[in-house]
Parts: sequence; C-alpha cells; structure tokens
Amino acid sequence: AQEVIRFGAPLPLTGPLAPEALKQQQGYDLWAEQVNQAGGMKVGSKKMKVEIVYADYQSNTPRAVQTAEKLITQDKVNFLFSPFGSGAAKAASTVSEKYGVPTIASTASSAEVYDQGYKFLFGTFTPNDTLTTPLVKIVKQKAPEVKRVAILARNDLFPLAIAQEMDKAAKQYGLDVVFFEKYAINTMDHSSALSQIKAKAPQWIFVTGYINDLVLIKKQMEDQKMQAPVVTMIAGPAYKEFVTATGKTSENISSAAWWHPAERYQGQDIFGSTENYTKLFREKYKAEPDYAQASASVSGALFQMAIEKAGSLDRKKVRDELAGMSVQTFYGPVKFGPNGQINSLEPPVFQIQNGQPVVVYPAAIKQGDFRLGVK
Amino acid sequence: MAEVLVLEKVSRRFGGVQALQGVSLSVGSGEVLGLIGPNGAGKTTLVNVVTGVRSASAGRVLFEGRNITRLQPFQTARIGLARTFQIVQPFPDLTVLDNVAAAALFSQRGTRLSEAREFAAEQLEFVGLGQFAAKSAHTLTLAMRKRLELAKAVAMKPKLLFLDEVNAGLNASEVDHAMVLIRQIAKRGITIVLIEHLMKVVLTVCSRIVVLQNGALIADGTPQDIVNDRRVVEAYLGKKYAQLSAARG
Amino acid sequence: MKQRVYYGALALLVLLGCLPFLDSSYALRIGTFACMYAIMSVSWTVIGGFTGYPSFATAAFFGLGAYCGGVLINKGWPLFAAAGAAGVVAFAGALALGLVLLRLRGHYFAIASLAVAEVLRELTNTATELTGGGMGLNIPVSVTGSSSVMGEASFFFWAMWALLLLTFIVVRLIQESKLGFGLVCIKQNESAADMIGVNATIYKSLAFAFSGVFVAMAGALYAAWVHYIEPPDVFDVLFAVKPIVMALLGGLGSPAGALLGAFAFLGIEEAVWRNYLQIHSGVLGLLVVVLLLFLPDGMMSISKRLSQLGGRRG
Amino acid sequence: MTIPSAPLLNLTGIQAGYGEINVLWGVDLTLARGEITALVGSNGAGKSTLMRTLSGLIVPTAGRIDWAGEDLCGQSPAQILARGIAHVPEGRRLFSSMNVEDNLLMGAYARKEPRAAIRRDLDRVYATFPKLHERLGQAAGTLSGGEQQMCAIGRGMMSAPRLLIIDELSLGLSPLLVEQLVEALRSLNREGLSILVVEQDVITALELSTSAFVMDMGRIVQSGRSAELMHDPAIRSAYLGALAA
Amino acid sequence: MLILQILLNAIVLGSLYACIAAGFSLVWGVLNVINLMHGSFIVLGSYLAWGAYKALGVAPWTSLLIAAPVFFILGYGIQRGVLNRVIAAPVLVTLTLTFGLDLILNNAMLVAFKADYRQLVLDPSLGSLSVGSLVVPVDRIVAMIFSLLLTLALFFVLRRSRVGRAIVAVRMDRDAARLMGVDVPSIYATAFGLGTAMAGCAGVLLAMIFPISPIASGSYLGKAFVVCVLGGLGSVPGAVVGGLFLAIVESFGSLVLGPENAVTLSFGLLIVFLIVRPQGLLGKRGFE
Ligand SMILES: Nc1ncnc2c1ncn2[C@@H]1O[C@H](COP(=O)(O)OP(=O)(O)OP(=O)(O)O)[C@@H](O)[C@H]1O
Ligand SMILES: Nc1ncnc2c1ncn2[C@@H]1O[C@H](COP(=O)(O)OP(=O)(O)OP(=O)(O)O)[C@@H](O)[C@H]1O
Ligand SMILES: [Mg+2]
Ligand SMILES: [Mg+2]
Repeated sequence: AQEVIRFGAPLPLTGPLAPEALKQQQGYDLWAEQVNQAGGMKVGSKKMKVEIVYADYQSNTPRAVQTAEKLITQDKVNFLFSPFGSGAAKAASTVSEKYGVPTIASTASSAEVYDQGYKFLFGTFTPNDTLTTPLVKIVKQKAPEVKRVAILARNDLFPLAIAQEMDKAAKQYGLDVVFFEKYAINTMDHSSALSQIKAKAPQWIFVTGYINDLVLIKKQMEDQKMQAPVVTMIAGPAYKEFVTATGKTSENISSAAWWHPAERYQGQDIFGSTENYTKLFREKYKAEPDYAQASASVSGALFQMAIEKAGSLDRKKVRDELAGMSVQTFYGPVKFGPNGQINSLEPPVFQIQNGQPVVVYPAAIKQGDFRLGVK
Repeated sequence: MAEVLVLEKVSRRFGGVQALQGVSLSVGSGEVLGLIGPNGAGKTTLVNVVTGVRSASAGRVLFEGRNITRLQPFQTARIGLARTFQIVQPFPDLTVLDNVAAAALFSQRGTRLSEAREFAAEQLEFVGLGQFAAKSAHTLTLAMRKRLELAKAVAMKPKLLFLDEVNAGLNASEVDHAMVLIRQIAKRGITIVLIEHLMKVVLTVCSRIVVLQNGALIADGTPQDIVNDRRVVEAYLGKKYAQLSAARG
Repeated sequence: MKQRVYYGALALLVLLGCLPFLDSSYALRIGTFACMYAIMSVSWTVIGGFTGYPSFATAAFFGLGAYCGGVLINKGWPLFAAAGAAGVVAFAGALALGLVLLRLRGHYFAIASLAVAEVLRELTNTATELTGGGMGLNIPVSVTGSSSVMGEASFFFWAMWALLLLTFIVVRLIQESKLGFGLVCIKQNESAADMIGVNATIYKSLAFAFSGVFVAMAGALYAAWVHYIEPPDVFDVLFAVKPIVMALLGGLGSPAGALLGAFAFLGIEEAVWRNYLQIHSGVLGLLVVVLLLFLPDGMMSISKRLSQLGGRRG
Repeated sequence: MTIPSAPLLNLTGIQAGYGEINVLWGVDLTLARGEITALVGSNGAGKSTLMRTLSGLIVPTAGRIDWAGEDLCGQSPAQILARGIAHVPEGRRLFSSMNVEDNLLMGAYARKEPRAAIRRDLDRVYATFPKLHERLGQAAGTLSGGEQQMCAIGRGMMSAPRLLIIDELSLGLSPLLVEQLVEALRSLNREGLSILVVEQDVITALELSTSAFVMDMGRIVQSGRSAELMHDPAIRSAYLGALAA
Repeated sequence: MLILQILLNAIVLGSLYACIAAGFSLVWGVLNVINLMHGSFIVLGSYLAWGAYKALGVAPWTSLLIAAPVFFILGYGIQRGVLNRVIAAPVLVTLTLTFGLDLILNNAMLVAFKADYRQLVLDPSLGSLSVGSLVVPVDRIVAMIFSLLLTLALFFVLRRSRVGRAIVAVRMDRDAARLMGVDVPSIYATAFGLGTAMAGCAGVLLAMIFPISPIASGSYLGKAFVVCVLGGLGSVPGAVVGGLFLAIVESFGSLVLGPENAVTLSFGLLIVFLIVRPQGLLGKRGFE
C-alpha cells in the first residue's frame, strides 16, 4: 500500500465553537483532496497521499491540549494543525513543542501565542493591529468629518483584542471614542446597549463578535433605525452567511480580514491562484470561501511545500523549511517572522457593496472605493 | 413544685388565622399535663412555638426561668426539650437503633457515637423495640413507629417532653401498653405535656388538664373538673361523653 | 459489602499511582484527568450524597480554585502554597455562602448553586485587572522545576493523585464521624434532625465547604498544569454535571462508588469520544439515559442483581 | 327485622401484597347494600392493604372482587371509581398546596355532571364540616391534623359514590367531632350510601355499623352483626383494652 | 428619552422571555422535572419556522398552528416513553436524565442542521414603528402579542380546566390523584406535552428575531431558569412578571453598569431571589 502522511487536526466540532470547526475542516479537506487527486505529494522519490486525522475537543481548551497529545502519541500523526483560536493554539503549542512536531496555527492572531519562544509553531494570521490600523487610515482619509467612534465588543479573547486595538488606533489617529463597552458572551439581546450607542450619536460604530452576535446586532440596529456613516463589524461580514442573514441592510458595512476571495494572488502552491482556489471551493461546497477556510487550506499547502522541499518527513527538516520559507500563495505572500508568526501579509479591508464584498484596500488588489453611509 | 415551663401571653397568627391568642400557662416540674382541645385549636402550634419550630408573634416562653422565645429547634433540643411529632417523623433509611442513637448523640454535647448507640439500645429495650434494632425504620408498622418516636424522645434525656398524639391510630391494647410507658417515663422525673384526643388516656395519666379552644385557654384543672366543665363538654367532649361520664358518676 | 467496596477503591487508587511507570505521557494526562474528576465526584458526595442537597456548585469551586491558584502562582507563590490558599478561600467562601444558600431545598438549592458558578464566571470575566477577564489568564511559570516532558507530566499526575487520596480519606472520615451521621439525619428528615439537636445550618454549611475545598485545590493544580485558563473553560457547567453523573453511576451517597463511577465514566467517555467523532455527545447522552433507566442505583445495582441471581440459583 | 339486602360487593379469596411481601392471605368478605360495615383489627393486620386493593391501588394476585356481577380485579382506580367506589385513604393524602375547596373539587374530578350538582354536594360537605368552610382558601397542608381528616372525608363524599370507604375514620379527631361525623355518616347512609369504615376504636366502630368484620394477620377471623360482636367476650378482651374490661 | 426607549425595549423583550419560560416553569412546577431539553426544543421550533418559511413561504405566526400540535405530541411521547419510568425518582435522576436526552437531541440537531447560524429574514421586512424618537420593531411586537396570547391560553388551560387541576393534583400526590380517578401517566404526559408545545411555539416566534443554531439552546435555557425563579415555579402569570422583571433589570443594569454585567446581574438577582423570596414574585408560599 501507498504510504500516507498523517496530519492531526484537533477541532471544536461540538460546543459553541462548532461553526468555526466546520470551516476549518472544509479548508483542510479541500487541500487534502487536491493533493490526493494529484496522486499525493512528492517526498523525496516517493509520492505520498495525505490523511487528516480529526479529533473533537468540544470547544474546551484543556481538552484541546489533551487532544493534541493524543493525536501525536496515539494516532502518530506526522504534523499538526493547531486547535481553533489564540487561546487553544497557545495552550496546545506546549505539547507540539514538547514532541517537536511542526505545527501551523491557522486561526491564531495574538502575538502572545508566538512570543513563547517556541520553535515548532507557525501561524498564518498577522497580529490584530494589522486589521484595525488600515481601517482607521482609510476612514480618516475618506471621511475626515468622522470623529465620534463607538466600540461594542464581545468579552472574549479575539473580539476583545481587536476592539482594544481599534481603541488604540482610533485614539492614535485623533478620533474620539465616545463609547467603549463589552458585552457578555451569553448576551441574548443587545437593545439596551444599542439604545445607549444611539443616544451618543456616533459617526462610526465598530462592533466585534462572532457571527451570531453580529447578525443579531445588525438586525437590532436596523430595528432601532440606527444609521451612521461608517459601520464596521469584525469578523462576521467576511462570512457569506452574514450577508445572507442580514440581507440588504448589510450594505456598506466594512470589515477587515486576513484574506478575501476577491483578492487576486498568483501562487506557487497547489491551488495556483486565488481565483482557482475560489473556484475549487465553490465546486466542492457550493459556497464562497472566507478567510478561515482559506487559512486552513493554505496551512496545508505550506506544509506541502515545506515537505516537498525537505524531501523527507523528518520533523526537524520540515520545521527548518517552514522557518526559512518565502513563497507566493493564493492566500498572499508567506514568510514567517522569527517568532513564527506570518509577517508578509497585508490583510485586506473590504466592504459589502451591492450585496457583495468588495476589497477596498490594499491598493494593489482593491476592487472599489470605500463608501460612506450605512442604514 | 417548681415551674419548668412558663408561657406568658403567647400568640401566633397564620395570615388570617389566630392559632394562639395570649396563652399563659405554667407547667410544674414532674407534672403530667394534659393538653386537649378541638381540632385546629392550636395545640400543635403551641408545641411548635415552644420548641422553636415556629416563632411566637407575641409573648414570652420561659424554660427553667430562662427566656427561650427566640431559640432555634436544635437549641431547645439541647437544653432539654423534646417532642414527638403528630405525624411520625423517623429517619426512614437509618436503622431503628441509629434513629435513637442520633437523638442521644446530638442532644447532648460531647457524646461519642459508640456511647450513644449503647444508650440507644437501652432505650429500645425500654419501649420494647429491642428486637427491631437492626431494621430500617421505614419497615416498622405505625404502632412501632410511635414507640420509636418515644424512644427517640427519651434518648434525648429531656427535662420536658411533649407527646403529640402518640396514641392516635393505636388499638386499645397498644394504647394500654403506651400508657404504661408514659407512666414510666414520668417516673424518671421527666415532665410531660400530653396532647391527645383519646380521653381515656388523658383522664387516667394526667394529673392536670388544660383546654385550648380557638387558640385560647378555656379551662385548667383536675381531670374531674374538666369532665364536668360545661364549656369543655360543649366545645370538645360532646353530649354523648357527658352522658357517659354522668352515668358512670 | 460496604467495606469491600471501600478497600477495592483504595486498592485501585494505589494501583493507579503506578501509572507514571508506564512511561506514556498520554496515559498520564488521562490519568491526571481521571484523578481530577474523581476528586470532584468524591467531594460532591459530601453535600449531594450524605446530605442530599443536589449541589451544582462544583464548577464554581473549581473555577474559583483555578483562578486563585493561577493568580497566586503568577504573583510568585509556590504551587502547593497557592493550591492550599485556593482551598482555604473556597472553604471559607462555601461556609459563608452555605449559611444562606442552604436554607433552600431541592430544586431551589440546585439552581442557586448553579447560579453561583455563573456569577463567579461573569465576575472573573469583568475583573480584568486581576484575572485577565475574557482574555484568559496565562500561567507561564513552570512550577515543577522539571523541564522534561515526562517529568512535568508525572509531577502533576502525582500531585493530583495525592490530592485524590487525601480527598478520599477525608471524605471517608467525615462519613464515619459525628458530622457524617448528622448529615445523613438531615438528608433523611431535616426537621426531625433539627428536633433532636442537630445544628442543621452549621452542619450543612460544613458539608458544602468540604465539598468545595478539594475541588478548589484541584482547580489550582489544574491551572498550573495547563498554563492557561479562561472563564468559560474553568467555570464550565459540565464540571458541575459530570461529577453528579459519575456519582450516580457509582451509586449515590458512597465515596467509593463515586470514585469508581468517575473512572468508569471517563473510560466510557474516552472510548466514545475516540470512536464517534460527530456524534459522541449524542452517544454519551444515550449512555446516560440508558444508565438511568436500567441501572437506577448505579453500578452498585449490578452487583446487587448479580448477587440476587446467585442467591436464587444457590 | 329488615330482610337482609342483596350483597353489594363480594370478595372471595383475595391475596395481595407489596412486591414480594404478601399481606392478604385469602380474604372473603361480603358487604350488604345500603349498610354501614366496620372493619377492625390490630395494627398491621392488613386492613389498609385490603382497602387499597378494593380501590385498585393494589392489584390482587389472586381472588375475585365481585361488584354487580363484574370482577373488579385488575381494573384501574379510575375505572373502579367510575363504578361508584370512593376511597378515603389512610394518612389523608390531601393535595397539600391546593386549597381546601380545590381539594374537594378534585373529589369530583371524575364526575361528568353539571356544575350545579357538584356545587350542591360541595355545600353539603361544608354543612357537615363548617370548619372547612371557614378554611376554604387555606392550603390543605397547613390545616391542623383533624381539619385534614375532615377535608379528606369531604373529598371522598364529593365523588358521589355508592360505596364510601374510609380508612381510619376517627384518627386524630376530637370526641365531639367523632360524634358529629358519626351522625353525618348515618344520615348519608339513610340516603342510600353504603359505607365501609376501618376504625381502631372498636366501640365507635361497632356503634356506627350494622355489621362488622375482624381482621388479623391478613385474614378475616370473625364477622357478624355489630350489636352481637359488641358483647362478644373475645372481642372485648382483645380489642377494648383495660378500661373496658 | 433614552430611559423611555430602554424601558420600551425591556417590555417587549420581557414578554419574549415569558414565552421562553412559561413551558419550562410548567414542567418544573408541576412535574417536578427540570427539563434541560427545553432550550433545544425552542431551537427545534425555530428550525421548523425557518424551514416552513424558506420552503413553503409560510409565515411564522401561521407555523404556530403546526408547531403546537407537533411539539405537543413530541413532548407527550418523550414523557410517556422515557421520563415516566423515573418520574418518582429523586430530583437528580430526572435532571440528569433530561441532561442525557438533551445531549442526544442537541447532537442530532447539530448533525442535521450543522452548527452555523441561520436567520429567518422576513421579506418584506416588517420594519419598525416610531413614535417621536422612540422606535419599536414590528416583528418583536408581533412576537410579543402571540407570546402573550399563548401564555394566556396556557394559563386558562391550567387554571380553569379539569385537566389543569388534575395536573396540579398529580404533582402533589400521585396515589391520591389516582383515587380521584386521574389517569396519572397521561396527565404527566399532557403536562410535559404542553410544556414542549410552549417551547416549540416560543421557538417559532423567536425565529423572526434571533439567529438560529443548536448552540443557542443553552442561553434560552439559562433565561428560562432565571425567569422561572423570579416569577415563581409553575406559575404562568409568574413567568410573565418574571420575564418583564428580568428584562427591565438587564436593560437598566446594562445602562448603569455596562452591558458586560447584564448577565452577571441577572444571575445575581436569581440568587438573591432564591434566598429572600424562593416562591418568586407571584408564587405562593408553601409550594414545596
Ligand atoms: N402554616 C399555617 N398556615 C395557616 N394556618 C395554619 C398553619 N399552621 C396551622 N394553621 C392553622 O392554625 C390552627 C391551629 O393548628 P394546630 O395544628 O395547632 O391545631 P391542633 O390543635 O394541633 O389541632 P389537631 O388536634 O387537629 O391536631 C388550625 O386552624 C390550622 O389550620
Ligand atoms: N408500602 C408497603 N410496602 C411494604 N409493606 C407494606 C406497605 N404498606 C404496608 N405494608 C405491610 O403490610 C402489612 C399490613 O399493613 P396495613 O397498612 O394494611 O395494616 P393495617 O391493618 O391497615 O394497620 P394500621 O392499623 O396500622 O393501619 C404490615 O405488615 C405492613 O408492614
Ligand atoms: Mg395537632
Ligand atoms: Mg391502616
């Protein structure tokens, strides 16, 4: 039988993070399918197929660590993808470091994850401020009259971190943060907070949260007839479901993400180009890919390039290849900094226009201009 | 005769119901006092107020000269007040022995479990439940449960014991047996307040009887006085009883 | 019979102590979890089993302990001192809380105890200065002094194991003591217990406190072990529910049963989790349902049924 | 003397118990229509068990309960109630947090008659037990012991039965109230209601009833007209106790 | 003005809470069962409304007509087939049983519908009503009216009907109820069925408002708990009062203390209530 390379992927398949896990899974699966359709990847003289071993950690961080360990020691995977999000990725990185297993975190952005001095951990998300600073710059430039910013953040690792970056950036660029509140994770209704925001008459409403929060908040903003020149939501609008669920009212909502299907990169990876990736994804899942799926896919593709270059499954060698890597991919240029976190990427800012996400930054790949006015 | 328990104008309301109104009463040491009255007169409530299960709305309760109106049930238990429940309340899954041992153990400070068990065994013999010591309490029949209640109360080495309808539901010969027990308990020097609807028990065992009606005391006297008290007959005993006792002379 | 189960459980515990010699860090991790859960379920029997108060506060104690431990370790406290402090805080807190909460009975108490974890979680979430709030708390300090993988794993395993042993022994001592006797009386009939002089309020509060102290210490060990905790994770309602299921599985009210139940449950869960990726929580649910419908007295009823069968034959 | 009336209920060879424990060992018993019958016996004799069997709470393991030619064995309490047998259980078993009036109305749960008829019966219960009328809005669980007994009997009357079974009639009632209750039952009986009472106080039982059965160790050991049993020396010594002797 | 707007939001939200909690309260108060499946039933109801609208264009308020009987039968069946077997067991056993059943139900939904959030978007949208600067969304008003109607209906079933009295009687003394001619298992099942039907209907109404996902079940359950305790166990009017009370406290708490404290506040309130007034706002004392 043909030999297989095994990749471990601990995912929160059940529990509150389950929707995220599904996206990850789609991304990994698409990549694995491409590799195997092409007859496997070239390792030295051999062609080897890819197998992804999934394990559910029930959205529970310690379970994620346990799962990672199980994948390494029991399921004997060769390489590992991190669990979802910065917290779990950080927790699990101890294990992969311990066993010297090269690991790519496809959804961890916090610098703390990478600043532990670990050698085997790499990540495909740039730090959080790379999302907020460009946004502030664009708004400053496009709408100098926008002064009053309201920030509403989910009191949770990633959304809160983004909101804090936003707060910093806004202040740095001379905006006036008139409202900055957190909402609890289990908040079912936002009407009170929104009424408070409305009373402050902000010109820029900046909300962070997971997709369900954002869909609900958008709907309630509409219910309360709230309008502002700029409304930004992270991370919802990057997802197709957000646009479906909010309908026409999502027009002109801006957001930022690490990747967007509207980008146009030519890559040396198995997917070739952003266009091709999007096409393959659509064929397989009948849906638009978003950054989470793309990041998962590119993590696979990066492993593949490193392994093929190393010509062996030796973990140390593959790690060194990853560390020294500098390549073009459908996801953008990839080069890891000394701490393992990607530093070559310029995350796009985009906006829903005519029901479609349109990239408005960076200039090199932009598809349209930033527009003002959200109903 | 020194007074063990004194009630001074004790009242208790439940919403619209005045269950006790200004009851003043004293119980002498070593006495066997009968407490009778129509259903709903407030007898059980009186016991509840004295033992701290319910608080008094007004008035004071003195035990051996000490004001115990505000004490909790476990505190009254520790200073020497014991009671049986009108509806028996054993610890159903404990053995009969442990039911009694618990009473001995917790009512007196510094007892050890082994001592308590020994003492409990004696009390079981005393009430005639010796051979059931190892059974679970819930397997006992009603008559035996009532005796278990007695054993528990006695094991607490109380100074004052309230017996709330310990004879209800027993047949005549069992009642006779219970009366013997009550007399023996009294002989140990324990003051007893006996609540009972079985007149033959009250009349034979008690030296003095008080009558409650609608929460107020309406009579206080020797059994003979009570049986002949017109108000008591009307409110409680009934004409038939009056005829019967008149016939007996 | 009871004694046999007790010694059986002790023997199993001692046997488990040899796990590090297997030299598998995965097995050690599972073993550590098993000890942790067993601490929770054995502790729970004090309030839930002896006293009959359906407490869901285990998650609250665990989270409280984890955060106490985590914060103190970050302040430079040695691990065991931090764990001890977590235990003391939980004990005192539970004692005070018990005085008010335990006036409630049945469902009301269950809900109140559940809500305690919710409140603590949200408080932890908002007390960003102290706990890191929603960002979680990193405990980067290596408290073991051992840098090797196996060294650290064995260290935490033994720490958790020793704590379990301590918990088990203390809980058994409580069961045999006057306190334990009083608790059983309270369970059987609280007003009757009151009438014979049991200070039910204090007794119940003590039971509540004892059901929390070791859980909190386990929480502190856990925090040091995983190096990162966040509120939704350590105040997870499953930490409250699972110990109960474990105790039910073992047969309500017996610490040895709770211990065995914890191991059995984790064994089943691990097996299910490995084999049914998409539907493992459903399968787990099915197991719980089947268990309750067909083994109402837990595993104890298996042995009872077996002995009944044997009795009939013989 | 009246002509002995047709039997209302006929039990033959009833055996019943709880799980593996057998309590009744072949009970034979006949109740006459329109009479008050008493059942006496020491504690644990099985009186309550027999009553529970009659009302369907316990299914007998052997024997036959003949009611107007139909065997009631195995029928549910609801079916038996529909035939006209109401049971006031030992220990009152009131719905403790329901108020007194709702408890009484629950007695009429299975009746499909117009409200007015039920209302009339309710008023009659209140007439029999004025104390209940005073307490009609109070939760039954907070009534005094004797008040609860009244409520339980009243609830039994509310189902407009043909046979009313009362377990422990006088338990916890004051002498006066027992007297009134006896009167009330007599008057119900005169209106055609058959009654079966279980009673510890043998004198009261025998005075109230026309015929009586004595039970011991799960069997009927003696039966006869009450007036005759009253003078039976064996009964007197076994059940009337020291005072009567 | 802000205060008025927040009060208005709270009143509308509160009546939705009432609808979430009414069935839960019924089952808890009457059957003495804490039904942990309640949240999942609500989500299932939302899926039903979503499917009906998406596939057939049936508006949610029309879907109520399907949801009520369907969920009644579902609940009736679960009670009869599973819960009835242990109904006499202690609190913990029934609670854990519903916990297990919920794991199954929720996992089944996760497999069937996936975890991602869906939203029932009415087209055309119902918009919002405004009076001066006050605004209220029409879909919430619709949901509020229907949820109050449903709650009222449940109230009359319990208070006025024979079945209602039997439900309460069974709760207090099974054997005595049997002696009154009550068919106990079927009454239990009816009560559970009613509770489930209320959950399903609540889900249908909430589909217009909240995103739908199996994951949402937990927060519905949490709300049901709090409302039920605030209002009084088993009391339907209590659910309404408790719901309003909770919504008002949350909304103003969020105004004064910040939104992140709203949830803490509601659970804190729950504890305080349990301690000082365990019978809830409208519950009577003495109910266990
Ligand atoms: N918790 C309560 N709420 C309302 N009323 C109450 C409560 N407890 C007792 N009562 C009322 O107070 C009165 C006195 O009750 P109590 O139990 O003291 O009577 P009792 O003299 O013991 O009667 P019995 O001989 O029937 O046992 C009764 O009318 C009863 O209904
Ligand atoms: N639920 C039960 N389970 C097992 N045994 C029972 C149960 N109820 C009663 N028994 C047993 O059945 C026997 C008869 O009890 P029963 O209650 O019928 O007697 P009784 O004649 O009514 O006595 P009493 O005068 O005390 O009411 C007793 O030995 C009793 O212990
Ligand atoms: Mg009384
Ligand atoms: Mg009986």
